[in-house]
Amino acid sequence: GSKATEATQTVATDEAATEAQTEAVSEEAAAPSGDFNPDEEAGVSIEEIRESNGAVPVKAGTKAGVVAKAFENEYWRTLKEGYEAGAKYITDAGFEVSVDVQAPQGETDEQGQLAIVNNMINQSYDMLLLSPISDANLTPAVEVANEEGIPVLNVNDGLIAKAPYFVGPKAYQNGELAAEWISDKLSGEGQVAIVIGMPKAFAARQRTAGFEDWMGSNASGIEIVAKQNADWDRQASKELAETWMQQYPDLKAIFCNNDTMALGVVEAVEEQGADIIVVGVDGIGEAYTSIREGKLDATIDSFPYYKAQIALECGLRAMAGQDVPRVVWTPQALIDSTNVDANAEEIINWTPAEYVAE
Amino acid sequence: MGNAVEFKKINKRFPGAHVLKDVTFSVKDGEVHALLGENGAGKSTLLNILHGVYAEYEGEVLLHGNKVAFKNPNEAIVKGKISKVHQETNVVKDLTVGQNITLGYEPKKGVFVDYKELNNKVDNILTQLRCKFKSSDLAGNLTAGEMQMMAIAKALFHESKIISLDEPTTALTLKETDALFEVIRQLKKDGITILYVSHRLEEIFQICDRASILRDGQYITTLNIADTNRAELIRNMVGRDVAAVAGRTKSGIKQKEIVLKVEGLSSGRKFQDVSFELHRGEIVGFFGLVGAGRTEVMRTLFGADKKTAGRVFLKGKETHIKNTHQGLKDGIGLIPEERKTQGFINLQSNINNVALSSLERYMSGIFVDDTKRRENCEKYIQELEIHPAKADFLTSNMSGGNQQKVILAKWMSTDVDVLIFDEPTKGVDVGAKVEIYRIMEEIAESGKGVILVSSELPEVMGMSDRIMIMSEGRIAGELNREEYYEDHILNLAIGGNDNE
Amino acid sequence: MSNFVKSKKRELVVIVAICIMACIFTILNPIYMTGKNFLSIMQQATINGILAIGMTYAIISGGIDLSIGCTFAIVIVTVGKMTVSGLNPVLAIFLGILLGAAMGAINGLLITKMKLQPFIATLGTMSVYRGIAYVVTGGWPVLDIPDAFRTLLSKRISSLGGVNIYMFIFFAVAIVAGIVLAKTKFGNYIYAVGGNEEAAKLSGVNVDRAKIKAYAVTGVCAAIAGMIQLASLGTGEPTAGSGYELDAIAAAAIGGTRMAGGKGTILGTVFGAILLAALKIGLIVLNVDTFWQYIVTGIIIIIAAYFEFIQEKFASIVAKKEVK
Amino acid sequence: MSNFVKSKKRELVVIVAICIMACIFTILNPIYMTGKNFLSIMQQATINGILAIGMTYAIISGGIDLSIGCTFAIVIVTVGKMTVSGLNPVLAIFLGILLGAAMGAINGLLITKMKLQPFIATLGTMSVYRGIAYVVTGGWPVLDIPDAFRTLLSKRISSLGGVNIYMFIFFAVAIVAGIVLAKTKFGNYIYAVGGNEEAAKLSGVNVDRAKIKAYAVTGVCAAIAGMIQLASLGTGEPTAGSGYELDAIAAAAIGGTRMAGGKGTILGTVFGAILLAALKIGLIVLNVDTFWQYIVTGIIIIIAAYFEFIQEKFASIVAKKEVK
Ligand SMILES: Nc1ncnc2c1ncn2[C@@H]1O[C@H](COP(=O)(O)OP(=O)(O)OP(=O)(O)O)[C@@H](O)[C@H]1O
Ligand SMILES: Nc1ncnc2c1ncn2[C@@H]1O[C@H](COP(=O)(O)OP(=O)(O)OP(=O)(O)O)[C@@H](O)[C@H]1O
Ligand SMILES: [Mg+2]
Ligand SMILES: [Mg+2]
Repeated sequence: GSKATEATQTVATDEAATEAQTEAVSEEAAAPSGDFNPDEEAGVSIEEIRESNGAVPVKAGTKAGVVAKAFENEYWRTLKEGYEAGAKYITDAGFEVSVDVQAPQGETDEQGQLAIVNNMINQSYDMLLLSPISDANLTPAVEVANEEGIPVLNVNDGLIAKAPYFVGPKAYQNGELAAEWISDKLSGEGQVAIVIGMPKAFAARQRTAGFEDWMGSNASGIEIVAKQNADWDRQASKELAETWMQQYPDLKAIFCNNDTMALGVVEAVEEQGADIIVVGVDGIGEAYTSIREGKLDATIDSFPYYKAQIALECGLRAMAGQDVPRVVWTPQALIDSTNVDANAEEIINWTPAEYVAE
Repeated sequence: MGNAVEFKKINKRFPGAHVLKDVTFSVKDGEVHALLGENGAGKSTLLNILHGVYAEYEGEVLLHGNKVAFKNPNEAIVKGKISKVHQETNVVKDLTVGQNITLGYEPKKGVFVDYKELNNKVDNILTQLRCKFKSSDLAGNLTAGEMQMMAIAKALFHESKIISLDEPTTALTLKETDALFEVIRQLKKDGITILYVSHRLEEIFQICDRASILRDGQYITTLNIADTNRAELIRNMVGRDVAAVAGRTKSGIKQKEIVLKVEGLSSGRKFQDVSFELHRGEIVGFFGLVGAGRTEVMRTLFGADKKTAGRVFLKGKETHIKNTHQGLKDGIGLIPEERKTQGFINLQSNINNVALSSLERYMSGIFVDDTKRRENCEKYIQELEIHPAKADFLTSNMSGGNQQKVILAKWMSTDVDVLIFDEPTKGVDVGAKVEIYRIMEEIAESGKGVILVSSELPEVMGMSDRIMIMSEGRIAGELNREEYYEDHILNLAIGGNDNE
Repeated sequence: MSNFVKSKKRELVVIVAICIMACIFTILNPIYMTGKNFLSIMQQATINGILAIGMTYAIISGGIDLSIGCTFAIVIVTVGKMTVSGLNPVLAIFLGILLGAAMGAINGLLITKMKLQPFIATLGTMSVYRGIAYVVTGGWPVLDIPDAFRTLLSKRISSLGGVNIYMFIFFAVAIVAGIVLAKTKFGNYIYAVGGNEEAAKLSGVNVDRAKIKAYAVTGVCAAIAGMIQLASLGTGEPTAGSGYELDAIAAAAIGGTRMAGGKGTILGTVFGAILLAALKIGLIVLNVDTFWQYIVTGIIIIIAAYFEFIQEKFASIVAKKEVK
Repeated sequence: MSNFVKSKKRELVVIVAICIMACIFTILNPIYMTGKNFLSIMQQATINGILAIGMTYAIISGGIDLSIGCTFAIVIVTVGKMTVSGLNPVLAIFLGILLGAAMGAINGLLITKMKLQPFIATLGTMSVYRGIAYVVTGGWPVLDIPDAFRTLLSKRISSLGGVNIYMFIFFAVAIVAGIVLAKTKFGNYIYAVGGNEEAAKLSGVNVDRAKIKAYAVTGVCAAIAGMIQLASLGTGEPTAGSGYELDAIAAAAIGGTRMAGGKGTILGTVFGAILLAALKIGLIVLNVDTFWQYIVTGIIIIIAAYFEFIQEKFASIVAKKEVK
């Protein structure tokens, strides 16, 4: 257990590192910051908040509305479980709260997601925890919620500039963790490639930028030979990898913007019997299994199960009028064969919150 | 009197066919000029050139002495004041009659179409033509005859000085035909020149002044109708003498065995309580006015429509035909009345169209054998004198009469016991008509039952062993050969119910 | 006159369907029948409704336009950029409409002059237009759309109980598009071209021009819908509108537009869009499992399309009776 | 004989297009013209190719099937579950094909018996089928597909230079589907029904049965493609196949299938799929910016579709010359 914890970089609390990385953010990566880029904000971890604000005040009968991106994706289903677990903790602690988690039909149903939030406002939910499909599609509803004084928390990974709070991991750091690990394994030498998700997505951009920037400034021997989009799709990324393996016989590693794509790449690599390091992001169950089987090399888990609980906790604090920072970082960690069997709660030092009546 | 139209050395080529060869003749101002010829002689093609449908051709066309070259039919209508009533009427069924007639030239009030004005104008023309339908009726609800009138109304709307009618009467009842002739005479009085194409020679004698004859794409001659006769016209068209009357050449081919027996067949409001019997070797005619429901009865027998009551016995056994496929398997075939839309597959060659209903005949194992199919097709091309005599030719590119022969070949390739001919000689030239009568008789002789649905009284009377007369969805009467009197038949067809 | 009633029969069927659905939803959750919820439905129907109105033009003319979602996106990002750069909002709207018309016209040109099949032509431009939207923005959203522009097209009017201004735009577009289709020569030609292209051509209708114009209208509607979304979100994303074409087609089809062309009305399409919105909001209000929402939506589309058939059958029986 | 050449003219045009494209890519990056890369192209054409073969049946019959991507997904997850639960792989494949046929037949039934427009019917089932795939799995992927199943459908054969077994399945499907379409009664009927439904009906063709069978074939192809993807990825996701229907339509259209029905060949479709795969890989090999890939792909689709027109013109000119 302890060795695993050591090997992992639980960076959420590492303030110095945060600052350094903020400076390293390139011009390109900073582009969406017209208003707001959480990766550039001085975020705070939940431990710090608990330290300064104490136990979580709960108003009995609180109705929390959660809108996720799409249940088609395991990541969002895990997040949902996290919310429900959080609600159960609070109920077990003797407070009556309810959490409704809804999602639209697929990750392209922007209007549908907006309708869900509107409906929650119509039905007078006490707080809204939103993970928008795009950076903008929920804006009209958020404007109304702000007017009506309903606290809105933006839970990663779409960005709502108008929401007063953001809860999520640092996407940029995602890429950095992967870059550092790969560079380490390759001893700073060799060709690597990146499979990006939808080219627009904030997460995809930041993960890619973090990876490229880190390599650029820390590993001059590593050459990023290709970078292509696979739309978060397993088959597409597998096909990409197949082509690359023909084109770049010396390819040493592939970084994928999420696990689904990484698992597609793994299939291609296995099929050809090639020796290529594959790293993904998200930490879905299948990725863990694959790491255990020695296929996938690493993933960066952002622990949606706990992220949800943190978001819920921050929501309750905000409702009670506590001082919650603009950006709350949630933990993330690189998982490889060394710590794949370690307990998640140990890896991120998780302790459940304590609750008091408001 | 000057010349309304002059054709000078017109040549037209299609991929694979030289269709018009040095055609030269003229049409006088204000006459009704017939254009005659066998199927595929090039009549429609010549009219298409005149009306700008085909802009590419060799030779010259003169209107009232001036050379013209219309780029499209619309230019011909508007600039040349020359309109064509199509062989296959072109109607937008979801628009009203008025919208169809004025299409492209609607009266406007501001930015909007002025429907009041439009309907007024059109209704005026329709009254002039003594039509029963109104400008605001949906065009899709018109009968074929009414659509034809609509097309003429359209020509008048554009104040055409020359109007071409390409087989206008094929889809019309006797009554409608009479009305049409009345209109043509009226138009002639108004100084309008008319080009008239028809395969019904009696019509030519009724209304035409002169006739120009084409054969195989070549101009043969122009005759004064007053100075000629039927036989001369036919000789010029065909190149030899043909006895072009509907009549039986064989007798006593009717057999004892009843091949088809229909009892109280009904289909909703379309027709009710139709009963009759058909023997092997017998030709039974079905006569009636358009809308009498004959086609519906035949479609129902074949399985194309659903029956609501009644029983059908084939070869003594009751059948429950649910669809056309089963109809075919049980031994009924139908040659449909709408050749272009119901008869053949546009994109396919004669081989495929001829073989479609009898594919199991050409199988080797599970595959259709192309050689067998081709052989069969070529056999019928010879036997029926289909022109052009090419198995690979697209059926849709053939002339109307030859298309009909291809459809005939399709059904002759099957071995059905009952073959229904629905208006089989519609648009078919005299020679081919006789041909079709002969084939019909041969089919009957081979022991099959034949049903002939026709609106041409001479044809029904000449060919049928018995005539069933339908009126308003019911059988109004049944006559044997010795009871055939034109007046009696027409009477039954018009108000058969009163007589019963 | 009887023609009028007949032509509206289709819309009545859709309205009945909407009412039945609304009743069921209300019984299951009374919240459904509140004013606010009604507003939600109308708002939800707006963007799809406007897109579907445009789609109706393309379909009636005998074609289809798969690229509208991408036209939508291009207009969003370019108008977004224009307003951000300080262009007069009214001028920006005007230019946006022009842009939509141009992109629609390109589809029309491909279809008429290059004789491409509409499905394939617009499948191609769908990809091209999406790419352009990405290239123009580098994939980044256009942020901070000025309020001057936003309030022009999207503003909750509190005095009217929170009705948003764009709902009126929706109605205005519907009325104008409906009148143009039903009352002008151009509208007439579109029906004629879609109903029987050959006949229209022989009547001297400039078929190509009618089609190009029809697609231009489709593009204009996409542009208007795009600008409304831009105004309401305050951000313009190059990814916007993907998949919207199918919703628009569904709305048009449910509203009785014949996919083969020549038949359909704007009123029907508007009700089709409202039906889809009412369904979606109903499923949300009832908190139906997302996965089941797919199933229910699909079944409703099928049933609604089936109404078309039933109603035509019914109409033909009625028509026959009248004759007798 | 001349008929044979004429009927293959279309395919020749596509082949020429592929060659031109390949030359350009090779000039820009010589890696493109290696045997291994060629293999990649063929392999990546497989799934779209098989789907497009099925789509060709639906389109030739005068319809379209938008639901294939979702049939694909349902087959993936159910066959996935069956194999995981230890069912004999061959039996599972058999059941998968049956399932695909059944889902295709449902489309066919909706279209023939309920008289729905194919576009709308399959738009509806697209949503229903997708929902079913989610409900069946609860949204979770089906993991750990046994190797016994996987190697049946996806296995690199090193002795043949790394060719994957599914490429042979692709060829087999193409050959069988091609022969069935060109040589059997059923194939003849599909062309007839798509060419002129009424005429086919009045020729004694069982139109409904031909259509239902055509959609069943479409479903079977989707099932086969799905199982290949399942085998090759080792995981079955309910989200699989979304958007694949458009690629399949594009491949069929590029290959010369007429969208209105009645015309098209399997060979053409196969080359259409290969063209799309060759293009995709070419863009990857050249490391073209993703955004530009959209634009290039769209333009290529349009150009390829335009070939259809050019080629027909060319054919008619040649025919005219023959007369003279
Ligand atoms: N598009 C075409 N391609 C090839 N040949 C054609 C085409 N259109 C017509 N033809 C040929 O031109 C010839 C003349 O046809 P046309 O339709 O003018 O004959 P017609 O005299 O009107 O015959 P009918 O009395 O049967 O209507 C026919 O042999 C026909 O096969
Ligand atoms: N496809 C159709 N659309 C609209 N009306 C039709 C259609 N087919 C037939 N009708 C109409 O239905 C009625 C019955 O037609 P039907 O063809 O059965 O009569 P018929 O006795 O066979 O006459 P015909 O001499 O035309 O063959 C007619 O009024 C006809 O105009
Ligand atoms: Mg003719
Ligand atoms: Mg009839």
